[in-house]
Amino acid sequence: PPVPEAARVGFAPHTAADLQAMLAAVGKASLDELFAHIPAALRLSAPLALPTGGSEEEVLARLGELAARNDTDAVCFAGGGAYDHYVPAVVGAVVSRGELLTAYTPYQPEASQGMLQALFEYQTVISELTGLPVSNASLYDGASAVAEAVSMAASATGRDDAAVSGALDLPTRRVLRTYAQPLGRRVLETGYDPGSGQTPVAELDDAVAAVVLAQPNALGIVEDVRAHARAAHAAGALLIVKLEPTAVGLLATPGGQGADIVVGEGQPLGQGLQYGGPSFGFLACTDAHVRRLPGRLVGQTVDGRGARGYVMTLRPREQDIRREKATSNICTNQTLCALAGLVYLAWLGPQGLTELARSCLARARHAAGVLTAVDGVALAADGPFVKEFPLRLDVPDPHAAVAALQRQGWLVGPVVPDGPAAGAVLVATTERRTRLQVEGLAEALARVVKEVR
Amino acid sequence: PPVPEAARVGFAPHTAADLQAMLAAVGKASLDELFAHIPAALRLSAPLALPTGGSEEEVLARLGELAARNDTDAVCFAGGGAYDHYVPAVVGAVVSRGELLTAYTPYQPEASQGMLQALFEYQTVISELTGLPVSNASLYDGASAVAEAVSMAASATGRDDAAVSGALDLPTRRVLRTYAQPLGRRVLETGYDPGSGQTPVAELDDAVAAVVLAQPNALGIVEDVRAHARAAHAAGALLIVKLEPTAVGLLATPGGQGADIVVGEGQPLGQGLQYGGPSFGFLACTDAHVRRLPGRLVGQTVDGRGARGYVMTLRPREQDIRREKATSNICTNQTLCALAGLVYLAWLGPQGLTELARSCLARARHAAGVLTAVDGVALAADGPFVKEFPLRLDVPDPHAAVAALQRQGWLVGPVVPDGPAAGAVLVATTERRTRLQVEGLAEALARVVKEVR
Amino acid sequence: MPVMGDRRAPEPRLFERSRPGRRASSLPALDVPDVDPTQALPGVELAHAPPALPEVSELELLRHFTRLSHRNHGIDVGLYPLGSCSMKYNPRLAEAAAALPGLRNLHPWAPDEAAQGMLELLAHLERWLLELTGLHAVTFQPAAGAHGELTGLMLIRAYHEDHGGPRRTIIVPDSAHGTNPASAAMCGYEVVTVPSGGDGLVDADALDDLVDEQTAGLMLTNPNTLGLFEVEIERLSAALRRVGALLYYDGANFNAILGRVRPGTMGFDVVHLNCHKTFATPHGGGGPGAGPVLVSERLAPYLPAPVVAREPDGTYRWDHDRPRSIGRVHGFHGNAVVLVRAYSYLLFHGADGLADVSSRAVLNANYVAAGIADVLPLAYPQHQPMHEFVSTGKDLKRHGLRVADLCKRLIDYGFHPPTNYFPLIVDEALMVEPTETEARETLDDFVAALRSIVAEAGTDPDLLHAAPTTTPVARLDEAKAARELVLRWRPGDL
Amino acid sequence: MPVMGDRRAPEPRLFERSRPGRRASSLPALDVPDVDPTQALPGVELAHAPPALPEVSELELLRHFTRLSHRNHGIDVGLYPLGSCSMKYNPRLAEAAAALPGLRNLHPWAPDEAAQGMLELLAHLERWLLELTGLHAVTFQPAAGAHGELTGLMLIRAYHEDHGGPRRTIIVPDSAHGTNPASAAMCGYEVVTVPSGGDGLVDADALDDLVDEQTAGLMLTNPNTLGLFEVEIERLSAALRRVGALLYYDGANFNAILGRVRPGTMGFDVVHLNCHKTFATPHGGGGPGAGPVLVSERLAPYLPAPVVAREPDGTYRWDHDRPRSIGRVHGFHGNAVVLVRAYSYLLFHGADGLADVSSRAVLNANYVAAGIADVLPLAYPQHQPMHEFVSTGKDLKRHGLRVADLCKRLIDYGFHPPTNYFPLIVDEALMVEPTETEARETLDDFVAALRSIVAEAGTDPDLLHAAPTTTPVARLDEAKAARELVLRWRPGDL
Ligand SMILES: Cc1ncc(COP(=O)(O)O)c(C=O)c1O
Ligand SMILES: Cc1ncc(COP(=O)(O)O)c(C=O)c1O
Repeated sequence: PPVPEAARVGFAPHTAADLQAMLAAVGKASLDELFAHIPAALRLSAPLALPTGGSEEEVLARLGELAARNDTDAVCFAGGGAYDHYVPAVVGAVVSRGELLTAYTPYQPEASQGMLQALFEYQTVISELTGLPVSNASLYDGASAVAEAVSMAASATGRDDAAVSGALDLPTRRVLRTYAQPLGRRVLETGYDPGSGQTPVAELDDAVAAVVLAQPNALGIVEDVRAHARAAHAAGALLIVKLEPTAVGLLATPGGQGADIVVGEGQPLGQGLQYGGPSFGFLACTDAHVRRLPGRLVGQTVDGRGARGYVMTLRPREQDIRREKATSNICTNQTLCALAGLVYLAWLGPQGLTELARSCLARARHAAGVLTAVDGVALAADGPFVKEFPLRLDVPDPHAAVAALQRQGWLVGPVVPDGPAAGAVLVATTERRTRLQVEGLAEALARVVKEVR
Repeated sequence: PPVPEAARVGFAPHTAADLQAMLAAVGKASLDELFAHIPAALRLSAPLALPTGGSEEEVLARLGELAARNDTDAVCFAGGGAYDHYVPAVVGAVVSRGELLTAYTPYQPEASQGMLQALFEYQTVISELTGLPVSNASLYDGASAVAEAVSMAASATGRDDAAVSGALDLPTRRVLRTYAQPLGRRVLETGYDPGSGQTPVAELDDAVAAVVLAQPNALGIVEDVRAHARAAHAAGALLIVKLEPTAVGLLATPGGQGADIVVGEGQPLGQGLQYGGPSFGFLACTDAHVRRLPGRLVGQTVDGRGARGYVMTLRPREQDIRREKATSNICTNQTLCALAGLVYLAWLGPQGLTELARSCLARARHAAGVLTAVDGVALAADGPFVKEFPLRLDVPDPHAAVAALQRQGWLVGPVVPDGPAAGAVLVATTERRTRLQVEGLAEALARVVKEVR
Repeated sequence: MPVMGDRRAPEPRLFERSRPGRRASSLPALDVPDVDPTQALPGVELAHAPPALPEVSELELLRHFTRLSHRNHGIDVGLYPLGSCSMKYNPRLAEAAAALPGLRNLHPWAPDEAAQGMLELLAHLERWLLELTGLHAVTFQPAAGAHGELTGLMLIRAYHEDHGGPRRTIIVPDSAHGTNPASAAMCGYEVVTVPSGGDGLVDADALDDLVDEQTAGLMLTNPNTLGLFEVEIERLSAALRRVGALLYYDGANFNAILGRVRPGTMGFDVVHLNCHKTFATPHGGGGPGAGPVLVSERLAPYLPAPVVAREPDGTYRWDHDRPRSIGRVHGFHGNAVVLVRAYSYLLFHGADGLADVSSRAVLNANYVAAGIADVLPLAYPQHQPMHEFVSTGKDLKRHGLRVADLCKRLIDYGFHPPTNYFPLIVDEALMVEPTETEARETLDDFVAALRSIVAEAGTDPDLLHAAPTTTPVARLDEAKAARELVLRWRPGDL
Repeated sequence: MPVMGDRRAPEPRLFERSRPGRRASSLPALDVPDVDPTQALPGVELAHAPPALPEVSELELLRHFTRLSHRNHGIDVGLYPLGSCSMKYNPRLAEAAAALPGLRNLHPWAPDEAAQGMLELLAHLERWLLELTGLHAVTFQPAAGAHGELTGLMLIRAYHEDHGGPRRTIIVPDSAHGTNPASAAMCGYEVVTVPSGGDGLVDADALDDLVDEQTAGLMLTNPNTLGLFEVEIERLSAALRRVGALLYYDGANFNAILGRVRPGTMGFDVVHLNCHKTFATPHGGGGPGAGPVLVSERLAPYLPAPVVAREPDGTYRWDHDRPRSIGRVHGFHGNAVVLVRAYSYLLFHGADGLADVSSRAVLNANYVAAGIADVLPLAYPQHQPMHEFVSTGKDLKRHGLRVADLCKRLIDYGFHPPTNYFPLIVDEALMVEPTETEARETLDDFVAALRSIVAEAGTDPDLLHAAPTTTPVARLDEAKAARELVLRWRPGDL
């Protein structure tokens, strides 16, 4: 007998005998008969214009070819919300555990205590990082978390406008606008100081539900959160801060400085780069807003015997119960990524987090010094920075310069898209970036600035 | 405070407080005091001339540099006992399970039923592959398995000599000699037919404990096991066959053909290349020899309640009980690799194993055709082959040719080290080697043969 | 649970294991001058103390989560017949694909030149998804189904705004999943509910009456959440077209018709697919997923920006020049590496293999339905269910029991319970979706367990009341959890 | 165990799940002409039918082994204080290192040019091991400790053969591990046993009497298997040198003196190290390990071939030109990728870190010993134990109990039992090695459990007789297993 053409059984276990017996049991003569009640006009007549399947080996070979067409060898000084922090091996060891990887939302708490307790622990570490008492169990990403936070603020204040710092990263501002537009909410942009790169405290009218800014901001500059909190509260508005989480290894927590809602992008916390996803968004708030929280929330309780256990709680906020009255439509979130974040933070520990932030700071300062010593290269803002900073390159097209650097093995960016610093190139130094690499980048930068200008 | 110099705590969890309290509990003033009773002359005075430790990130970066200095991109047509078969992802998913990865020999069966049952299943599949009723729970590798098998034969027959085919791979013959020498056992080599590459049935005297040959042999040629079994038994000797396990997807099992002991190298069974280790050696035999088996053996039994369970059995054979009277000194074996082999074989299934062997056969035949069409290239043996075959290259130094091919992205070999086919280059085609790759190798071969001759 | 010891022994919170100064992490040595934050950051408010993260060794860390994993059920452990969730086998092939360094280590803002492999992959995936759905263009930004719904509704809204105003209402069946109305509300729409008829399908006459010039669109799953195919879909879509309204397809149930019926053919303008359902990307305990949204030609201009574009020279780039785009719904490019997993699933199955998926999914559901029909009758037996079915456990009330009790008892039989109390229109709903990757013997065991529990309900109802008794914790007090709101660990908590 | 359901439910053998025609595998399509084996292989005896391997789906396959894993204890799950085995944390760093494609995908017969990274790695590892042991040269071929023993003894034999004949005997302490005498026998030596003195150390006077011109060598672990350091080692080695015999160091207990005492300094000529013990490579349920053998200068010529050599130009190669080599003990290069893991362990710790390992290992062992000394006294209290200690449970006999009963009861407390009944010279031996990676609290819990069990032995011995009761199976009938010898599954078996 010839070799059966590349056996692709998919993952269905049905043998010929199974099919026969099961079809008999459901009173059908064929599999097609299970679809016979669907109007013929709707059923596919011609086969799909798609290739036939392949073996695991062939599929992986194909994906390997594609992967090889990405340049991931360039040394990564890129930032803009995603950073090349090291992900310890223990993170993968945990999130690859099948009982966690292949579970779903813990609707049956007795069979899901593992993930529920992990999420309770996740909520605790996010509460610690943000300086706020209540965290949900994750959102899609940092940008949508900002949009959800603004909705919370609107419902809390009965107001509609958001006063958003121009130094909040543009993709996040875009997402916020996209979410706000259908609801007729206004997104007002306040500029930032061209010199320091910091967001000035703006005048707020009584239509403003929330002030929104990033810590550090999209230029890498540290904002004065306390001052903004004071001003926002004075105007009856809430302060929402989008936090780069590793920064609190050095900086005071935004919650501790008066922010009402603190959100952020979890990528720096044990996620890897992954082209930006999957990762997770976190959201924490004061007790006052707990019932306005979007998404899952895990609470501690006891069982019939008084033993401690965990359940999803305040479910009435959620869409599957309140439907159109829900605080949000979010259902599936980013649980496994949140778990990875928890494992990473527990791996770091308080001391590790401080060292990490201190290490990034020292490297950023050193890199800024070395790189601005290249002529044609200057800081684009002189405010305080801790891991990431904007460089003004004396070139006609910074995008061309970034591309040239990448071809030479150095990844920087993104290019600041708008505002006073528009055209500046962001450079970020994680704990992995060595002195040698900084010197290499400096040389490449010198070449490129010469060439391109 | 300065950043604590690269925190390397190792993996010991002791805090300063722990050390203090624990030292107090054991009545010591310092850790050094725990070593104080060791003669001072023996204790290290100077620090070791070794680098200080590094962080996980630094260690992995360093190993990444070393790994990058190996060429693993060359297309692998190499054989000689290690083959580039595809290892499905599910194998890694199983052997990375911490409960299995971080366990040890199942001395406490009640807490080790998982691994014990897996080994019982492993023994079953090895029994199926070899065509013999009894398999142990793995040995170090295929070569030492041959040596252990010869010891079994010696004790079974009370004879000392082994008649070994010259077409048994040289490393295995070396290991056999190395094991035999201290015991004063003789290893007699029988040549093989220069034309067919097959081992002729030799005259055996009554000092011969075992005839040893490989199926297929070191040239890739299929041997007539049944004839050798007949001859061996007629002379009161046992037949030991070193089996390339994927071959039984096509060939009759050596056990079925009369072999008394069948051993082999497990590398082709879901192990990956790994520079040859870790992998596993398998050993199976007839019931007559079960009490002479080296290594662990898992047996089925029942517990106090009559429930089925598994234990290590016939322990008295083993060194930790019989000590110098043991059948072997083996203690730690290659359990996790054997488990990977089991998972791989269960993934293949009987149909998959047949397809695999058929696929290798078709590709080997095709490759032999295409490659021998290159002038200066001919088959070095005309016996039947199924996956691997020897090529005679018309070049002064075949090793130089192999090196040249590797530099061009084609891995072949090893070079046959001795015997009539000495200097021939082995080529193996697994299910992964495509027609295009074969054509590429043919072109490279043509170039190289021209250059080098 | 651990192989030995007391299965009820609680696992301490990681924080309880903390010891000051203990740690797992190691960081690269500082090879540049250290700086004093107080000097480097003048006027910046620094942390007095670091956040109180756990202080544990790496072994304790790994052990803690290994033990937690032992307190969790997943597909890898056993059947997980959660209706509406397609809990099928998550191939490890996909995990191997996601682990390829060239994909895993790609920075989201890498120049397009440096991301050609990923862009090509997305372009190919787009081709697959368009062919499978019969639609015209895609956005990969949505991170999950509900995110896709919101995005799709925004597209519908943007379209209407360009054609005389956004309109006011979105029609949603009473059997719809909660995310549908919730998404509509988040998109500024009033939700109008269309009732299901006595046969479990959308009441077409009622829909005719509801549809008007203010109707922006209708959201539908087909098969619907009862697992029934809306055979009158053409009439429903015609009713909406009549007033210029659009049709939204909720892809949660796409597994039922994969490779056999295309939403585009049914008249849908917007579709979201659920990669973590139909294409078997791991659910991860509640995520991550991916919810790509596919649209017809007329909606394409409004898609979130950027979209993948192919240059004449065969290279790929992100096209940001989308003047009519609604904007963005994700801060990066969506869950890219989840999409990689989905693509590996498609490549593996191929066109033919995907049709096998749906047929076997439907077979498995009908096989289980047939096995329990007499004891747990279908809520709407008039139509044959597709990949899932909804039974009613209302007869349990005779014994003072509810379907929740049956589910908890199922746990003691070693089976994860199906979805229950959804859809809301079914009294004591039990929604079963076995998926195509379950073997017949497993389904037989599951049927036997359900039948035996229904029998116990009559003979020994307390078995159900008391269940589960084999889990680390018994039934939990949800009221107390909501009343007392303990949402994080605090020092001193035990 | 699974999170729910009956923990005693057996897991069927994979073969019982088989269904004809079911499969998990998929193979690349054949892109060359198919051939008919009967024609391609004339006169070759082909298989009538394929071997009866399991026929299961990939999900069933993964589920089966996931469930089996739930029936197994490992370090990742909890304490594993198996004396003589150094069951310490297996860092996942090592697994990441082993997964590097450049190491994982290297063919053993790749030309040296193509393996420069691996050869350099082995050369560096050699430097580390030589410095740690104070010896001169290494072979990486041995796959485990016992393999190293055999190799080392072959080296000793080869040396003697070159110096007047192989000699006849190897001396082994009565406390030695069984592999020592077994290896000596496999190497053609007669085993002479030297008794331990009343203090648990080798009786130096007895040794003096045993040593003669026929003595090839002495095998020793130091600290010995009682966990006691042989403080008279210099006298012992002098006694052997006097007759030209050699000293073999069994590295199983090297964790006790890592970075503090070097076997070379103690006069040992041959050392095997146990990478799966001292250097934390995973034990894998019984292997793989790695047992590199280190030797003094005079034994170097006899090492198995090939050995790693460094060229003047800085490149590396395998040196096969070893005329006095004993030959080979492995078919390839030994367990190379286990050695990679060990190297990652060394790089991570560094010289300083390794000394911390041994000191904390010794501290942990002494801490536990102190915690139970009054209830489970040390077998040889005259000397302070090192990284492990041996207690005697002989007092349990008063209650008709044995140390085995205590161990089984320990299982019900959730702890894996220590090694027992070894070394043989101790009545009711309990051999405890906590290792350095265990936290104080864990040790406290372990001590508390042992104390409570000893108390139970007096008050309620049946608790110990009946144990374990919390495992999937109770105590197993080993006699029946040996009597009936069911060593594989057979069709029809249930
Ligand atoms: C019918 C239906 N629609 C929408 C959703 C929402 O999808 P997701 O959870 O991916 O946001 C679900 C998921 O449970 C669903 O079952
Ligand atoms: C003291 C001692 N010597 C030798 C060995 C044998 O080592 P391996 O099991 O690696 O062969 C062991 C392992 O248990 C041991 O404890």
